[in-house]
Amino acid sequence: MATVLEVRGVTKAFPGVVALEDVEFAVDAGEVVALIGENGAGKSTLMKVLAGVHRPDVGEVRLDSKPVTFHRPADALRQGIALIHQELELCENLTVAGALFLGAELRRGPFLRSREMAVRAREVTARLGLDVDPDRLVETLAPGQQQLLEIARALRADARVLIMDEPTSSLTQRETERLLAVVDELRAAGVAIVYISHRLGEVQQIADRVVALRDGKNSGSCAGSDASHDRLVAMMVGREVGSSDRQPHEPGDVALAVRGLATTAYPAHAIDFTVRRGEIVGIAGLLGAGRTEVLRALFGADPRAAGVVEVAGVALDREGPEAAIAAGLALVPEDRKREGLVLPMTVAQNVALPTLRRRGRWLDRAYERDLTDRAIGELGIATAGGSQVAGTLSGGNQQKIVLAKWLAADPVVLLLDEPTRGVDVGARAEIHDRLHELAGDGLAVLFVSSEMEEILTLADRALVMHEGRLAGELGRDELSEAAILRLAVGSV
Amino acid sequence: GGNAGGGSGGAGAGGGKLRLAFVVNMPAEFWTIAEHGVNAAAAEVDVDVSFHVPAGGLVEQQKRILEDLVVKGVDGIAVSPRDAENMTGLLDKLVQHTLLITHDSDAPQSKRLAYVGMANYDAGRMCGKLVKSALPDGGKIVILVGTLDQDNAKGRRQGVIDELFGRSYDPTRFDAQGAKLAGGGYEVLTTYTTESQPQKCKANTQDALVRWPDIGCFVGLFEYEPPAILEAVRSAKRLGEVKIVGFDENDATLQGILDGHIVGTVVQNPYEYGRQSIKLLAKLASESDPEKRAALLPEGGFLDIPARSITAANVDEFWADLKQKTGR
Amino acid sequence: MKKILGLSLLIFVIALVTSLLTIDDAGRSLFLSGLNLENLATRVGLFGVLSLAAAFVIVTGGIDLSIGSVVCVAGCMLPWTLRDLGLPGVLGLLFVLAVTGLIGLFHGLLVVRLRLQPFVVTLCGLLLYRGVMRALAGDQSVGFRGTGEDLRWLATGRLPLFEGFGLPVPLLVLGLVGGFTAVLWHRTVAGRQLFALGHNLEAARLAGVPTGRLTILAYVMCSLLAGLGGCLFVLDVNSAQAASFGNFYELYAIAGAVLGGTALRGGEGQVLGIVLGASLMQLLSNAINLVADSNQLEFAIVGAVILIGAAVDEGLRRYLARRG
Amino acid sequence: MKKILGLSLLIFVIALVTSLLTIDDAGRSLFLSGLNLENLATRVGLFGVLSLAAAFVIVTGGIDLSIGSVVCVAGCMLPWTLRDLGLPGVLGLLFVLAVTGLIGLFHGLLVVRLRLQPFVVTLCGLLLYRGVMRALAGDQSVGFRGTGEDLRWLATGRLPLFEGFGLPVPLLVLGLVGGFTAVLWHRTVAGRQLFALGHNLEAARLAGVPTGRLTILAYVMCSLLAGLGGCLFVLDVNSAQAASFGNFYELYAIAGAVLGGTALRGGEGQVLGIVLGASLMQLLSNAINLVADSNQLEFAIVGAVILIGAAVDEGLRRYLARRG
Ligand SMILES: Nc1ncnc2c1ncn2[C@@H]1O[C@H](COP(=O)(O)OP(=O)(O)OP(=O)(O)O)[C@@H](O)[C@H]1O
Ligand SMILES: Nc1ncnc2c1ncn2[C@@H]1O[C@H](COP(=O)(O)OP(=O)(O)OP(=O)(O)O)[C@@H](O)[C@H]1O
Ligand SMILES: [Mg+2]
Ligand SMILES: [Mg+2]
Repeated sequence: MATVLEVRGVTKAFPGVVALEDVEFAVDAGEVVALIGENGAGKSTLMKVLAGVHRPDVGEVRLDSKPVTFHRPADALRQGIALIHQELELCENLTVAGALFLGAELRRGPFLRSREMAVRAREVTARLGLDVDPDRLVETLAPGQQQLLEIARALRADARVLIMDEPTSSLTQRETERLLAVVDELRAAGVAIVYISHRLGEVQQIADRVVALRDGKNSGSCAGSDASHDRLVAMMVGREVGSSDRQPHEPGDVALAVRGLATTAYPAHAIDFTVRRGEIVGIAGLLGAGRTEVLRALFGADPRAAGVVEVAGVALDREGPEAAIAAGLALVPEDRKREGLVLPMTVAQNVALPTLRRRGRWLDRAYERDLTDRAIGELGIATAGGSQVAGTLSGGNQQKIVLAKWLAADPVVLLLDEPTRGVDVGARAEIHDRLHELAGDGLAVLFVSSEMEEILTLADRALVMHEGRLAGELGRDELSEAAILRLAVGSV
Repeated sequence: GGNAGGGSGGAGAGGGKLRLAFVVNMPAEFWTIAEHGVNAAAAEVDVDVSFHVPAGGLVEQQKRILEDLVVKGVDGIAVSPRDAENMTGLLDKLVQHTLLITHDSDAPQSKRLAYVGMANYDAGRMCGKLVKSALPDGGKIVILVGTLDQDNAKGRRQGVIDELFGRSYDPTRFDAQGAKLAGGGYEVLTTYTTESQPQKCKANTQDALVRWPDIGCFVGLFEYEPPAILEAVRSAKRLGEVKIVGFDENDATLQGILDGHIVGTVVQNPYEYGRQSIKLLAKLASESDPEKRAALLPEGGFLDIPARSITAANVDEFWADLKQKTGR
Repeated sequence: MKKILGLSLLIFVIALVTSLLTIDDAGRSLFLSGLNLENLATRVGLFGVLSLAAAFVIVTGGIDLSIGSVVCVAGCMLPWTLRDLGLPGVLGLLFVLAVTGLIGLFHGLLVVRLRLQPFVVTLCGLLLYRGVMRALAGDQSVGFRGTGEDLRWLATGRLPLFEGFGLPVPLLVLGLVGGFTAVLWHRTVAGRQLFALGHNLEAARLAGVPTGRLTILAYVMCSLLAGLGGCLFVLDVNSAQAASFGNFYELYAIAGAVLGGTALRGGEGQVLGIVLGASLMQLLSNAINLVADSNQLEFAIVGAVILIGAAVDEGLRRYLARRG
Repeated sequence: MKKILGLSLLIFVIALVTSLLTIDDAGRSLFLSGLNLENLATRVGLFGVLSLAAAFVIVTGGIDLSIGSVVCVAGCMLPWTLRDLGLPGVLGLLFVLAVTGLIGLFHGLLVVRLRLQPFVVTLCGLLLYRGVMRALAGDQSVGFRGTGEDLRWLATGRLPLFEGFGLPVPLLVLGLVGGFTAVLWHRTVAGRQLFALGHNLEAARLAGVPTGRLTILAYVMCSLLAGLGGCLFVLDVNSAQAASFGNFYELYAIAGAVLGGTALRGGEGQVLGIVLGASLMQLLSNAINLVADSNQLEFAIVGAVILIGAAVDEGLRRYLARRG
């Protein structure tokens, strides 16, 4: 089939870092090309070049074999190139239908055709299994639903080229399956598709061709049929990634006890559970099951509708994150951009923010620096240095910063909401190892993950939620995909 | 910078023209008439004059202007102090550097050389007489004033009230804004402050017409007020029935008098304030000996430029003269 | 929606109390008299237009501090075009509106093309336009001198509805402007996109929204409406003084918009709320004039009532949220 | 940093031009005379304190429109405490500062606990405090009547540095306040946390930053400094009139802060820039007084210069960014 969109010899530099260097990339009609690479390899930057967000310093973009210059995203959109951004970019004050058609409203003269848009919105969202009222405000959707909406927006555009930058990073298996089915249909219809993901299983399942980037350069490609896990990793990383076999450790005292906890999203359901020192407990469930709400209510980020939270045997008397942190809790939130990071501040300032106060009232810059250097080393954060602005890091590296700042806080109980969202395979293994190590030293870990594999490999024990209540609990030896799914869909 | 030689009056010494400054208290049409007088005098006695307006009408802004004039080394300043009582210290400092007189509003406690102007209290009493002529049998009155924190505003208002109530002559009296006032068959219902906004003045007048349907007369003490009152009375269709007495010589006020909608207005003579101030300063600056200079001062340090009542009887003549002087 | 409810309630209570307090000997309420309602409606019309002007820019997440000075420009220019240029009424009005529209274009271009902060641009505008008008008018007050009688109807006219009450034309103007704004904001593509970019400029840009053009449009609309307001004001009082005309009105305008639920961070706004917000301030000052001994405490009372209103509104909202 | 460079350059050029234009017959520049520099430095000191006050709140992403009215409160209260209460100077000053600090606490509590919009809260403050002071002072101007001589040194004192020039004490006060602010913002944990919450309140809250307490602190500091500014102003001019004292100063204060690079969206600010921003406006008006025959165009010139300065600054920044 004909090459639709390609780049030739593209180089793109940002202050302090060359994000892309002489990169070649092409995608044909009716083809799914998977783009892989470690965090900060330049994947998102390359896609932004394709979609007119960035202009390359050197090199050219060719559409239908003719060189084109996109001055702004609208130019690329007009040529039928749609990009699903890695980070959510939604106008949350609009309705679902409004956001879906933003920039391409159905119109009669200057006027909106709201009814038609609502009808079409229902069709497009239904195709992805996103069952929401088109008149609902986007800000009331859970992040996973917002991500589906972003995908729906690209589908609605009927693009010739569809670029998906980690579309599944906050989706559960069910939605992912559905999305992959839609991708199959689009491929059959002749759409050129670029698919970026750190979930190598998906890549193997969907890709016709795999292209890898490493440090901003092409580092190999292969046909989808040849894409074994090890080969993909080799292309990305260029070295072995070992996953250490872990020894389940003996749980200690109860570190976290939750009694009768009800969240404001599901005030009718009370939840009880405990986590012991040295234990790693996962919470599984479908999109919108209320997992995030439980973590947030626990931590005091949202007010609790009811219930008591005890940390190391002492009940939290005051609400709010300040009290929770003082008692030994820490939360890596779901939405790193809005809740996890102060994007305009530097990496060092972000990493040190929660723990600065422990070093006294005066700013301890040496401490800040040490902490940052350690975090950069331990988690392999790709950054020009501690003084890089956090907002200019790649998505996965931002996630690592959020993790780093809470690991440094040395909590009694670590709460993690989608801890490795957007983190590459190598770094994920290292993070998992580190969590095990900390658990070995007596840390209690409670994490939410939409990724089945992460629950299966990381958790000693899993809680499964369904529509706001605790549907069941699975011990290490009961843990299996089938068991989790059965509880998650509520069929007991 | 000891270049401010004005204190010793050695103006002619540098050889150039005298440099004088005329400082007012806020932006207003009133002062544009004074500016014509200033320019007329500048031509008459051949001096350079600069004209300064505190753009926001603040004490602090006027202080900055005066300080900068001292730096500039002008030979004489005529100022209308924004807050005479409390600016005494500043004015006394100016006197060390330059020749200083006041106009329009005096600072009697200061060491200023002379005052050119009239007494606002007297003008207020004149205004009160106009009200009496409009309502010979007594009646209800509302006073509108820009702000009440200026000496000239207070003086005018008190003059009106004292004249109406037939009280003794006492410029230091002050009746509070909210107090109910009555006397001599007249009742002052309230005093509205209108903050330099004609729109607010109109709204206040309209509301007063609603609240007191039997109101007899409105008195507008600031230049923009009589026209705004006129508009409000017109909108309530009560022209002629409700009397209007004003202050200053806004075009619309004079037209209102011509049309018979406004009883009369009390005008000061800003043109002469400007002209006489500059002429006096020029005269003083030409004499470097303090002894002889004192002899040039008007009697009692007060150059009286009396206010006048303008009514249907004399409005034509006054307006023609004004147009001629200001070239409007 | 809740904002509008709370505001309506506050307005209703104040109106009720004022009505009761102003009952005269004949048992009729002065506040509810046709004359007073006409006066009040006129003022709401005048200030409502300014608040809508302010809202246009606030919705984009910007701010326009120059509204008062643009009112001054229009207020001084209209008499001048009619009197000295001798333009017929409607042409003069259109001319002045064109000038103020150009001012808005200037703001919009500086904000969009040069990426200057709206606050800085319009603060400079505030100083610049009034300063220039003062110089042009030479601190003289500018009046119509008998011209513009055909236009004065816009500010002082009444459409007789029933015995003793005529609908003031400025309220009608506000109705037209408000209706136009509501349709533009909520029924057109441009309005939808305007609100989107106000909430998240980057997201709107990535979705292909012509953010630059729309932002410029908002600034033009703002200055244009401020200019319209300025024309109405000067037609209402018949003359303008450059040094003080429209002074501080940007604050009233923005306050009306914000009280009416327009969020300063952008992306939110409802015409009805904005009109109610503007009404509240006019109602309060009318009530004070009708009830109090003097208007000395006017500003203090307006400030206190709005603050208490906002606090009660918030308290109520939270109480309702906790219950349901 | 670049902001500060551009601003310094602009200030330098204006100062240079003014120096050249004011050379007198003896060949000395009036602008550079000791007397003028003292005057100018005093004004920079007075207005600089207000801009720092404004910046404290702007850094949190809020706004304080009540600064001018708080200046009025302090300006009217200080003479009153000294004259009528007969407090000794320093005690009177502390008393007034305590009152203005309480005003800030009130704002902070309303913003943090009741979650009212800072714009609404402080707009009401603007109206309320001035209104109350007007009523209390009965529209009479409030002067010291000979008291407070020991304090006047704060506003009018000079520390003789060399022949013909003494360092004005208000500039020294600004130096102290500025130094304190710089240390607080950039050397303490509280400052870091303040900036973090200004950028992203939610992220800061989840990181355990005591966002409520710090925001309240910012409002207290703002009103406290505005109160200090008000005391200095009244000591400088010797009297205060409730209706006009400090009128509009919130705009000057915010303008100084914003010109100096403080972002209205929060999280950014540098003391040096803010002081330069405040200086620019004072310098301009001084230059106009010294050079022009009348100051009628003062506001127009200030507006135009700032606008052109901002545009050139932005142009330069982009040019440099493209080159480097
Ligand atoms: N606006 C920017 N300013 C400075 N550096 C940037 C900017 N955008 C991206 N970078 C840098 O470019 C490099 C490539 O980033 P990019 O987002 O393309 O990585 P990625 O491959 O998408 O990584 P991830 O898997 O984490 O999403 C990173 O080092 C990043 O820090
Ligand atoms: N701001 C909100 N307003 C209204 N409903 C909300 C809001 N946020 C979340 N919800 C709803 O609350 C429920 C729980 O959402 P939550 O985010 O806790 O689910 P989750 O299991 O963590 O799923 P996800 O995988 O999306 O994180 C969902 O039905 C969601 O639609
Ligand atoms: Mg990426
Ligand atoms: Mg979640």
